[in-house]
Amino acid sequence: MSAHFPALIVVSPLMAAMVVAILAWVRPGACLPLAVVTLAGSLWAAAGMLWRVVVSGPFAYHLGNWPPPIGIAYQIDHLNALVLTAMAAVALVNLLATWRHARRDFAERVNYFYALYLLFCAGTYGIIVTGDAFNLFVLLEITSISGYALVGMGKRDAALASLNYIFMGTIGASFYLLGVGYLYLVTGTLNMADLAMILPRLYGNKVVTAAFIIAMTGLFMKMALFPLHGWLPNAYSESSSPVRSLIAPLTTKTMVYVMVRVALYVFPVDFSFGHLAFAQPAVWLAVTSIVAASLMALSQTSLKRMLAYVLIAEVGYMVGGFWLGNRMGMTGAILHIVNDAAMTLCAFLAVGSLRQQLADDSFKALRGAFRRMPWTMAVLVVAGLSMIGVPPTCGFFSKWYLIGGALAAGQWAFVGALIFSSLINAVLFFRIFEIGFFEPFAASDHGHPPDLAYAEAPATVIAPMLVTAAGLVVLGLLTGRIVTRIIDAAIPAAIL
Amino acid sequence: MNTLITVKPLLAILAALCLPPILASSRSPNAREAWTFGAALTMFGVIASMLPAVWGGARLEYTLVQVLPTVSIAFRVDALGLLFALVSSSLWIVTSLYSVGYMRGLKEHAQTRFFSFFAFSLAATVGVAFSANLLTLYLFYEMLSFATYPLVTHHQDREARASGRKYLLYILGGSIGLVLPAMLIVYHLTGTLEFSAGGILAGKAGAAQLTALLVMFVFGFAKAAVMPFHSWLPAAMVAPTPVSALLHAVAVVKVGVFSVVRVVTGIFGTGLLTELNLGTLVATIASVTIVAASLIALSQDGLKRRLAFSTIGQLSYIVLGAALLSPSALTGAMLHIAMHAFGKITLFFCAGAIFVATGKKFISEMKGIGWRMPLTMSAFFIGALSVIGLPPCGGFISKWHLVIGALEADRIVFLWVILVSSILNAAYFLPIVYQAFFCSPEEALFERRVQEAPRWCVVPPLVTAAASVALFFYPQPFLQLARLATRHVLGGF
Amino acid sequence: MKRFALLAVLLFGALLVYGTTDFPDWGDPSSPAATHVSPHYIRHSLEETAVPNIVTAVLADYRGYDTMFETSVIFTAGLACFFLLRVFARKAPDSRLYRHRATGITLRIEQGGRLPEGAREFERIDSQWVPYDLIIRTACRLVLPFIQLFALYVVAHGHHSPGGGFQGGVIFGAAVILYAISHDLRSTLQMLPERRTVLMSAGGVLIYAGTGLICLLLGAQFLDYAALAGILGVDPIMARSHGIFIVEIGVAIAVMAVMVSLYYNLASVGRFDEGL
Amino acid sequence: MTAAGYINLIIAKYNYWIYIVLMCVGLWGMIVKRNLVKKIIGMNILQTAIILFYVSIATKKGAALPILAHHIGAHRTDPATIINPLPHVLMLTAIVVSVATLGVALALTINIYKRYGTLEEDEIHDLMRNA
Repeated sequence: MSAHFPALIVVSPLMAAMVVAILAWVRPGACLPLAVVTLAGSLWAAAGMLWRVVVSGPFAYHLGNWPPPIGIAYQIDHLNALVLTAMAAVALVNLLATWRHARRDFAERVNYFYALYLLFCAGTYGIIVTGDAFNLFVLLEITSISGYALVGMGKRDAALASLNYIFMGTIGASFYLLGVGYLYLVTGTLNMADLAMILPRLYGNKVVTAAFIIAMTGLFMKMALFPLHGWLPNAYSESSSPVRSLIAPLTTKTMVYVMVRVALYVFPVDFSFGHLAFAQPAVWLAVTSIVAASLMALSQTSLKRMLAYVLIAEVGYMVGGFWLGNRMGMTGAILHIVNDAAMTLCAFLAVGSLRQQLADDSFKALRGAFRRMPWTMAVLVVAGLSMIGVPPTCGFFSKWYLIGGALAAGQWAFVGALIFSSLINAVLFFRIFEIGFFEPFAASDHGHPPDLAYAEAPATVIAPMLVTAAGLVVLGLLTGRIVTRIIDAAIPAAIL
Repeated sequence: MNTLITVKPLLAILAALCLPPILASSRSPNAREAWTFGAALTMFGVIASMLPAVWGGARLEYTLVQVLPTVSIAFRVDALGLLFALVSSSLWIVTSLYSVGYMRGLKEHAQTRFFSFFAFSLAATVGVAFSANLLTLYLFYEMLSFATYPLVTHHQDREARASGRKYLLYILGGSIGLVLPAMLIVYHLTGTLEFSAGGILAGKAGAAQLTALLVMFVFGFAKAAVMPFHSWLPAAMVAPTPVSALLHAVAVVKVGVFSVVRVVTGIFGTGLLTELNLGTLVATIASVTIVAASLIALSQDGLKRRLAFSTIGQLSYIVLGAALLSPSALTGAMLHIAMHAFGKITLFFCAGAIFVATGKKFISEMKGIGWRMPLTMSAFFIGALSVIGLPPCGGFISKWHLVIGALEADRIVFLWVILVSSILNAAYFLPIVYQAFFCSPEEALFERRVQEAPRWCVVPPLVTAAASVALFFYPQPFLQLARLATRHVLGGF
Repeated sequence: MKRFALLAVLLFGALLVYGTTDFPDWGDPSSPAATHVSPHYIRHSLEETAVPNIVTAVLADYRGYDTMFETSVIFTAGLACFFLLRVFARKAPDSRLYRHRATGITLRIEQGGRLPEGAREFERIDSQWVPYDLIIRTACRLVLPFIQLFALYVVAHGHHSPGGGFQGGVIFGAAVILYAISHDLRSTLQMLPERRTVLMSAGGVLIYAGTGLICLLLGAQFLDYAALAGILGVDPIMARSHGIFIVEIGVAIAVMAVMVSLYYNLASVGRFDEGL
Repeated sequence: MTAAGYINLIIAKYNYWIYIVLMCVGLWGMIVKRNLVKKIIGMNILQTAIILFYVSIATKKGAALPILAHHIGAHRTDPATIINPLPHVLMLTAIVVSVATLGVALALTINIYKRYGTLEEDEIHDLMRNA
């Protein structure tokens, strides 16, 4: 059975989604357990593939038994096995942590929420494992459409936010599709490995250059790189908390992964980094993204919007790190895909819990949060420290590689932007912690602060959150192993 | 030199690190305090048990986890680290006693949180002391920054918030803005972060780059409170006194100077600094801080603030000693970590005892207090003598070495700096003691009736004062460690 | 905004023009796209899958995995509309309208009241009701069977002529929608209840994915229809042809059901009482 | 290049020029129009332009539909005489995707109309600001 993991990891959530849609009419109580079991199975399969890749190297799966490029092939290698495992873990933990919130937010439609959730995951897993450029587009659309629906079912202005998300997302996906079409036009193939073999003959071709730029622009739009980030803050802040903590860790990170995949394994490395003068502008774009998003984050008055902007800055980290073009920066970018997924999940889970218990997540509502919800706030503190980049949390280590790579490449602006963003993050998070810790003030100085009702979330919500928070530290401590055993093998030898 | 692989350094850290979960689960105050003592004693025991091996010239190592391909989180116990760890852990025991008296005496809130974060801070301090490389040091340095934040802001009022902000601004700004890039540059240049006796930077970078790096490190370790990165320390005095006593006279600030000493000796190497004459630069910065801080201290009326400025000055003695790069100066610097710790903690304990007993914070309100609290003020007197550097107190030994070191290095200017500042020290400490005991009855603000603070607030300063005196007569444990460390640093094994 | 848009659009257009100058000529049979992978399909699809319609063979077999997700996209869209629009807390309408069949007199019953079940001489009508045009109604009823029959033909004959599951499913769905437009939503829902559309749409995709899963359970790769040879009792190449037919049926069911479900939700704004 | 050269270029690729125009029209509509339904129409034009592009790739001058008669032996089929089936397959998927996107977009538009009572973006923003 384990030989079929590449197909099963995508097909099982897909089929489970159909079954959940049927069960919703027949036996509603069975939907949640089925979803959880399926996601746990996916995680198991992902971990199994990661193990296999580490032990015996990359392997392929030919769907329908047609050899590529005739048919569609899945290619499991170090890069996607790692990302896949991270995403599968995030999806499972998020469902475990937020099903209570989902029940409250979605009421009768909660079972359809599970079905869409599974579809979203199936699409995301598929994007990560696929080795076919067009198949990626189809899976991307599954993820996107289920994502639009999930976002659109949020509070207040969610529908409008979701529609804008559709517009930007569709332009992004269409650009990607157009880029793939350009490549097909000049190569006649859609298989990524085959493309990588053919493209070196076509360096001077303007079509290839245009394809690269169009596809990258599309991906930048999908990953919300400044200044194409417009859809993200509203989409994330208007959606309901279970959706937010699913989409925030998965969407942008998956798109960064796609960028890495396309720039390293579809286009030859010397094309992406040598032939085209794309790397330097991309780094500058990333620097602008980091600085601008950090500044915009400062002016937000609610936690989730602030985090949304922090997220945009993090996208800049990954894009910039990747386009530094050296091994260290790229290691940092790939590591940050995993780490950022984990810390975004951690932060948004905490925010979701706060919002559920305090019914509001403006900064004012956080007064006394440390006394009212100590565990949730502890989780938020860990997430915050990780985003600031404090060892031994994982955020420090990816930043380590990113800054190291920038130093090696002599990109001082990127070094400055990373340090700046760390400091801004410190300000952002400690501003929140201050409100939660100090306010409301005691009547007199040195008096005892007023007593507040204990309002912690139930243990079933807290436990997955604590696991995530612990995961941030464990990931950080495992950095050495992840880098030497997995990421080193994931980066082509041509990158020095 | 032989190297032993042992888990002891990790055990010492875990002794403190395991405490918060235990405290969180125990509800009764007595159990909480018993556990705290248990942890403090265990930690001290583990650290003391490493003494014979280190005296014997051995080095204890333990690698926890290979966290980056070429850098690991690893511990190495050498003479310098052990000296610092020994001071911190022994004083934690005394401070725990004192905390019980102080916190109960003032009926402070959130005592569980207080003791938990206190333990965190100590774990981080010992972690810094035992770090084998710059990354591990940075890790524990940052851990200490965050662990002390809830202690500094313990009162949770507006003043605490303002101080907390200032504290984080300086400490985090320094560590993220300066130390982190500096560390990465070092890694980029050398490919390693391991502390080694001769330094790792020799021949890897030009003079200008090295100067910039050194400045980044010296200011970036803002806990060392080198001017102009000092003003968080007076602000942090809003913390409860046990925090000021152990953390802001011993653990936190000494972590700052310890880090500077480590970087100067282990990353740059004394040879390289001498060659480029960079020692003078740091020594000059330190001298300015010493004199300026002492002058400012003269004008402070708040007792704790005066002590804080005194600390700023004294810390720079250590930086100065390290920067002079001569054997005696290095020995003196390392000794001063210990000697100043015992002296200054006594002074803070006394300040706290006065506050618990009378509620007074300002020096001008303390005329004649010696009659009411004779034991406390006697301890204060001894502590002051030690900090000024007069016999028969431990402070004399370290200053003596510093003076000799300045002569050895043939830097008479710095000799004068030390002497002038000692006079200034005397000028801001002795009047307090004088007014406490020798003011006329009309001037005295207190009745002549002995009414000391609670027992657990009085015994600790007496213990540390006695220790200060004892260290004058028996400086051997620390002196030997400091000499070993100096030999190691200067490369003569 | 307009200037910025103009700039963006022009830049984008310029990029496209730049790329297009290096395009192979339109309709050039020696372009890379026409010479690398696609000749394999043209030369070998018949012998490998026994399906004369190459598009069908590529769609459902060579790139059958894509098509499974394509069907899932349709399903996702149906589910998404349902999720976004469906009104669950259905509150009874303030008033109901009944029309006397013989005379055309309309009754309005307020405050949630309704006529007794047995009152056959009255029919319930929508608030926006217009008198049915007899010609439209009758004509629709007449053509509907033919449309549906044609839909089945398109599905079944997809191996040999343009067509297949998607096209047939859409035509079938259109037939149902035509009925709903010419009559009303209420009577359509009686014929094809909402519950059935959801079950059919999920079931259609499950047929597709399940076929693939059976192949996998029989020891072959996912969606390798040749593995079905044993079950179907034919040789592996015909098994591929049959396999394609099975999944096309699944696609047709799913597409039909989703089309209808989309119409229900969009037309009644999720209330499932009155439609267009 | 001479004028004749340009004309040749334009004629040889004329399908491709049309898709570029369509694509720009769609993009323009999505960015500039303030009515949400018009934006959705722009989105559809954009997607359709890509379909036109792909289908144009498939064409071969004078070639037949990709449906074979049973009796034609495989070895006798010359790829140049039959148009490329692959882009058509891909575009079936793309059509489905654009239909699906359209469905969801319309569903959201209905919800937006329910909430704000208008589909003009400017009016919606005014409403949001005043709320």
